[in-house]
Amino acid sequence: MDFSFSPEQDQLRTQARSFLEKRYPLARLAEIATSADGWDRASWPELARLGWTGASISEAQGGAGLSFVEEGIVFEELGRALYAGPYFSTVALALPALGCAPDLLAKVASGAFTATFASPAANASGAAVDGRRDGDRWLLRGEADLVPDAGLVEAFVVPARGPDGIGLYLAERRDARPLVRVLDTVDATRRLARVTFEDDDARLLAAPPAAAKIIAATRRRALAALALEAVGVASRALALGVEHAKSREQFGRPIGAYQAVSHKLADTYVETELARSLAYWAAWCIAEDDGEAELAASAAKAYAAEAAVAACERAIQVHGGMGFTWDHPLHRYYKRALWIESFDRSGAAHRADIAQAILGG
Amino acid sequence: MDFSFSPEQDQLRTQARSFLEKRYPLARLAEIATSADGWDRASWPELARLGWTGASISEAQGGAGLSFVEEGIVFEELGRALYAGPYFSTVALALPALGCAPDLLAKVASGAFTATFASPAANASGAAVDGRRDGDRWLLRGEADLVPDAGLVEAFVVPARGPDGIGLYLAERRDARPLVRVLDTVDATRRLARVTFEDDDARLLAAPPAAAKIIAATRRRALAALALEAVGVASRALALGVEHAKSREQFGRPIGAYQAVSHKLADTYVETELARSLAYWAAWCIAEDDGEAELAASAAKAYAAEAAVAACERAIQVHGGMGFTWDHPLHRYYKRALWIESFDRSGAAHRADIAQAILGG
Amino acid sequence: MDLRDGPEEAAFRRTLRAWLEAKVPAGLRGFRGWSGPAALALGRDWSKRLAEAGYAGLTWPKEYGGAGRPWRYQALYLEELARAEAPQHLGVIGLGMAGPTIIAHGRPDQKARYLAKILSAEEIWCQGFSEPGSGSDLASVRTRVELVGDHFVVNGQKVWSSYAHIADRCILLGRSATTDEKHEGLTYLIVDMKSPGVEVRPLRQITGEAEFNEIFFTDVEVPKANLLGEVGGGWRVAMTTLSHERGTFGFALAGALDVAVRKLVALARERAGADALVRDRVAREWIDLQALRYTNYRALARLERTGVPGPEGSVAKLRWSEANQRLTKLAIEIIGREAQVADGDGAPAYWRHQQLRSRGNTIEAGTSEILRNIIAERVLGLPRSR
Amino acid sequence: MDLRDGPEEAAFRRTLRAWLEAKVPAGLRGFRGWSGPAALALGRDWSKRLAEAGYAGLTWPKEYGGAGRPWRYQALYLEELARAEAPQHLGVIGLGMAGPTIIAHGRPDQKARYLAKILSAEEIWCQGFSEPGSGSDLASVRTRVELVGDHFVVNGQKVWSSYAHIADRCILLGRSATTDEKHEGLTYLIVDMKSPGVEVRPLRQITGEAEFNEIFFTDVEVPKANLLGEVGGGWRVAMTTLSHERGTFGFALAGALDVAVRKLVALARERAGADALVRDRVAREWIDLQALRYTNYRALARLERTGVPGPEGSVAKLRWSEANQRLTKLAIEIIGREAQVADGDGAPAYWRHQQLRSRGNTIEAGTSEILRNIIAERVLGLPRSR
Repeated sequence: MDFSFSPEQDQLRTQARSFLEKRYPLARLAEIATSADGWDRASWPELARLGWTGASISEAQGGAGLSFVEEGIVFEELGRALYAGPYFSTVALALPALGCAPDLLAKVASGAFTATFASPAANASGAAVDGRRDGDRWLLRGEADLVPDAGLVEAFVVPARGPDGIGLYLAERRDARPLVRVLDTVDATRRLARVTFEDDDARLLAAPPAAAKIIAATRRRALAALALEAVGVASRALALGVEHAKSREQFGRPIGAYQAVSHKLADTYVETELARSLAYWAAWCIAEDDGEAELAASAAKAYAAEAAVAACERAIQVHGGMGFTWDHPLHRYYKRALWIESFDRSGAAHRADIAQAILGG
Repeated sequence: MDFSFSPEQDQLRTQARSFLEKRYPLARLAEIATSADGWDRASWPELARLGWTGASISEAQGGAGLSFVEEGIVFEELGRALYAGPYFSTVALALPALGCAPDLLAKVASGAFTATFASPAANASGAAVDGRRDGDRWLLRGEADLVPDAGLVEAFVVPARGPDGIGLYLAERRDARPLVRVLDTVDATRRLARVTFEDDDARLLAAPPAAAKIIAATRRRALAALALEAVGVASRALALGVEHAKSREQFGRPIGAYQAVSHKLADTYVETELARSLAYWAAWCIAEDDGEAELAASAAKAYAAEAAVAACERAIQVHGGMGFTWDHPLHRYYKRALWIESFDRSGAAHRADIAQAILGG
Repeated sequence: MDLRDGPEEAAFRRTLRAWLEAKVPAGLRGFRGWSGPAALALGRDWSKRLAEAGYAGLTWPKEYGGAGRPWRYQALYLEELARAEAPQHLGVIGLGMAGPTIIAHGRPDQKARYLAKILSAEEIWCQGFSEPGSGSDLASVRTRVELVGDHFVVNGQKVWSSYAHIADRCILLGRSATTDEKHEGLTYLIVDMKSPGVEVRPLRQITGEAEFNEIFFTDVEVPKANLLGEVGGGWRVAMTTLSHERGTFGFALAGALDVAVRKLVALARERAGADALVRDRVAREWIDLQALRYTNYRALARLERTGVPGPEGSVAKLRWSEANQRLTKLAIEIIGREAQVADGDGAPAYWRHQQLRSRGNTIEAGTSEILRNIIAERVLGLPRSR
Repeated sequence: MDLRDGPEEAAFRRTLRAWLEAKVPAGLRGFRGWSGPAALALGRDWSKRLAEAGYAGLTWPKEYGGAGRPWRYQALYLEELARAEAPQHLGVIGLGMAGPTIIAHGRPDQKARYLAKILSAEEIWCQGFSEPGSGSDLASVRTRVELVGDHFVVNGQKVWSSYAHIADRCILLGRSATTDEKHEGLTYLIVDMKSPGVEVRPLRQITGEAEFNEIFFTDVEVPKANLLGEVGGGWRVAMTTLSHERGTFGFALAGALDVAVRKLVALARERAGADALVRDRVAREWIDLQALRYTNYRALARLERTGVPGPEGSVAKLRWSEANQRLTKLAIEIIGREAQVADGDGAPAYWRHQQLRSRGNTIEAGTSEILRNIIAERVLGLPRSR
């Protein structure tokens, strides 16, 4: 029984924090969010060099041979820095399916390959895409919607209905195919897109019924990753709120001396710590393939997303009018928190799953 | 459009407040609650003399010929004073059915007659009591549970299943029949009892289908009356909390100077005022037999009960350890608030009814 | 106590409702803000029509061009406007704040000069109270007002000023002297927004829109005649402005909430009809709306009896803001992931905008923290928390 | 990071679980308080058995009769105790507060005199800190401690003292001098509860039970040898007592919450299995429990690394108290009107008692307001709010 990080893991966090703080000071957030791609593309090889893209890929395949616990540390720190880029898509959403294509893992580790998961609603496990065999190729036809980072990646992992049921396919992006229409979404740092397949070439990664297992594992990873990201978002919002409460004066005192402010921030601290505990628990369960992984991931995502939203809302309130302006970075954290909350399903839906597990019925 | 009380109504309130404050200072609450009956029986003729028991009974029948709005003022003030006695039972629960027996109305107005409503669960509209004709008499058999003030009253209005469906019967208490077993309940100022009928004599007040209408009207009155009572409870709890926050010092200042205390009390004030508005709306609807009466009574009861519970909880918290002791009067207010909340059904059930009305489905 | 309209009220409501049904321009129904010159032209025209039909200045005395009606008519007016999803008169700052302040503190020549043009929307007003350094703490304003010869010179910065980008005049609270008691030494001026040295910069919000503005004053000359009240007596004048803001403010808020709850009910019916959790939350919002509505009626009765707005204005603002935040969030939860998409005319984009905008509700026009202070101190008599 | 028990931990847990299954007396399972002489006799016997089996003072150094184990064993012990619904050792004040304070500040003769009897439950301790006038503000205690010849004389009143009605000794914080800085001038004594002039009066709570006591001290003579620390140095000693209280307090709370959630789940299954609102709320409580549990594990890892309890103790107390209030209320809501009945052995009376009792949770052992202050000031570094 030891719920603490190893010195190596602590070091990974320190490294991540310091790299991201230097490279992405708050002042740069607006620039990146309003850029054409919404991504500082030059950062990707560096993320690979730091060992983050291949953290859980085996050393034989060019990775670091670590686990989801280490990836979790990276997710939390990327959330804290509001990193925009296909790390979540590649490492949380695509990696489980890419495990079926060992040739690609080395490319992920080296930073040469990014991908996302293109399901009909970016979260459902069903499929509105059809896969059809054409000689020794597979062709995909159909539409996936609200696909994260679709405009940024080289390939799509696609759950599609083939002759024997739902399989997982890989469609690489070539000659502007498949068609990607990036939508105007609230969180400009993690955009969503509609992806249309019109007999686009694909490679079968996993046939049914193996595909279903990978889809379930993908969902658990995604939920846990977002819980960790939410913890990063919440703790940054808390830090901004605390900083402001110490320096802003009204009626001759720093506003942090008023309990209406300080107790709000104390509540954010408490909820962030509880969310952190749940998120680390979920990360460990996933790393160990523990039997509680599904429940832990659901609980962590539901709780941490709501905690992050509340943390940002309280931070905005503490900042007063200033926190409500476009120029202040807080709204970008808030919008990411709302993005996380909306992914997969609402907290209420996760709680319904948990109730099912503990109450039956 | 005038949502204010008339000078006569204001005067009624002033009279009620001053009578009750003099007669029932906080210091007397424990004495009454721990007495055998839990009721200062000598007060009843005075309530009658003040015109409260007959407020809405016509002048021809010895009443004041006023409306439920005036009764509402009395309910609110009785709640504020935590009056223990069968006013709620007689005036809210029994009076609609007693309207079918004009001879009894004069006795209610004069204070010579009290009654309660004995349904199977003190709130359901069904019946677990059977009524059977025996010559020119009716005999009741069955059990009613959680009947308010059953140990105090002279008679029971009983919904019972007769040959043609559910009717309303009046069973007067004679020679220790029907059998009343007063339960050990949390709120000692409004006790509940199990009432067992074993071929006890009764008089038919309303046959089906008229009885159903009276039962529905009784429920509306009861909900509105309890909403008003809850407002009285909440405002007294608020007053106690404010008083304590002004005088109790910690760290060299009155605790009311800390926002953790003052904002709690401000929230109680806000919720109490909103509850008051809903309760007065419901009272007016009932007095005018308005089409919105049912919705208003449900909304007011659901909201005011929860507001009163929260008001007491905040007041206890503001009082610290002292508010948690048996000797402090706050717990008696709290227990009444919980009693009110549990009557009929929970706030969630009322909200489900309201959702049905506005959302359909 | 009678919750029904009296005969005269019913007639007023009937006439107004019919008038609104006939006259509200399609482009203004359910509008989101006076941005863009086209909307602005429509807005000026709409305001002029409202004035011509007698709906501007309903409670202003007749001698100043108002209708001289009791407060209840302003309440009825706001209810019907909300019901029709019609925009308010463009000159709300003039009608609700500047005008009543001029009526209370202005000289006859000031009344003659300004009041009629407020009603007709010929001149639009804005408010110059808040500053970057003084949000909740109004008495700490630092914009300098110096008397130099026959005019005042104004230097400083104001913020959170609605309508400033289209306004002709500004009611400004500035500091004319440094005093120990910071409520003294304040001076209240009427500033011509076309004066040299006035610069308005729109302030972009979390929604991406710019509904508020910053105003920069650099050596702006203001004629002595534009002084309202006394030099150094600005605090008292400003209090008149703020107390009028709270007069029937609650009705505008309950009106807006009424529209929002009706839209929420429609959304829930369409997308989450069977979800018990959604049903419970919708019912809560409906109950809260009724509670706010009837609290307003009680406030109105008191206002008509005493002439002084009660604490219900603070109650209404506090609860409306929190209700609006809750219900817009419920709406985006009902919509689900689709609410991430910001463009389009449908429910997702509408509710997303409303939800983001709602975060300002607990900050603008008195933060929830300050409102709770006001209730604790002025209503409950608790000691000052600062 | 490994959330599984290590081999030694697993063995400890297995042994303890089996021992508890065999040894917990029926009359003590799920007990509600040490009231009545029969329960008390059972409790003393039970505590002695715990001590004999080596489960008292798990983290105390071996030289003082403890097991000298790392903190995790105390956590395991509390988890298993909760799981078995077994009562704690009767001498929790001695084991968790008085003992560690004596170990830290006591003289050798004091250690020899008191520690062993704490472990064996031969002597039960209580705490004399809170006073009617000083609840949250401990440094304002007014109980007088005067040195007269070779003994101290104590006069004053203490309140909220659990176990005082059965206690042999009391750790008392009193005022020996009036000083400008109120944290100075405090003195910490060990008082024999059998001394003349000590009077204990049970304090009846909202539930009707008397779990706490008032203690009145009238000219009570305390030998000089019973001084802990220095005269005037009591504050520092008291801080040791309180910091130890927070050591593995969180585990006891999470254990209690675990039992409560399991009972809630059973109740909901039985009475409200299909109610979506109840299901959502039960799931929330289950999630909160896991959050508290794993926060405790993080706190434990930190405590073992640094030896100092982190802020998680305050977090756990704050959240447990609110969770317990919410879930007991949910239970009585599920039960409905039947929960008005106070007598009987069934679910209604049980949950009603728990629900009323829970109102004290946010007050006792540090009010929620003080805990939020502590987090704001000590963890977040915000300015003092007082």
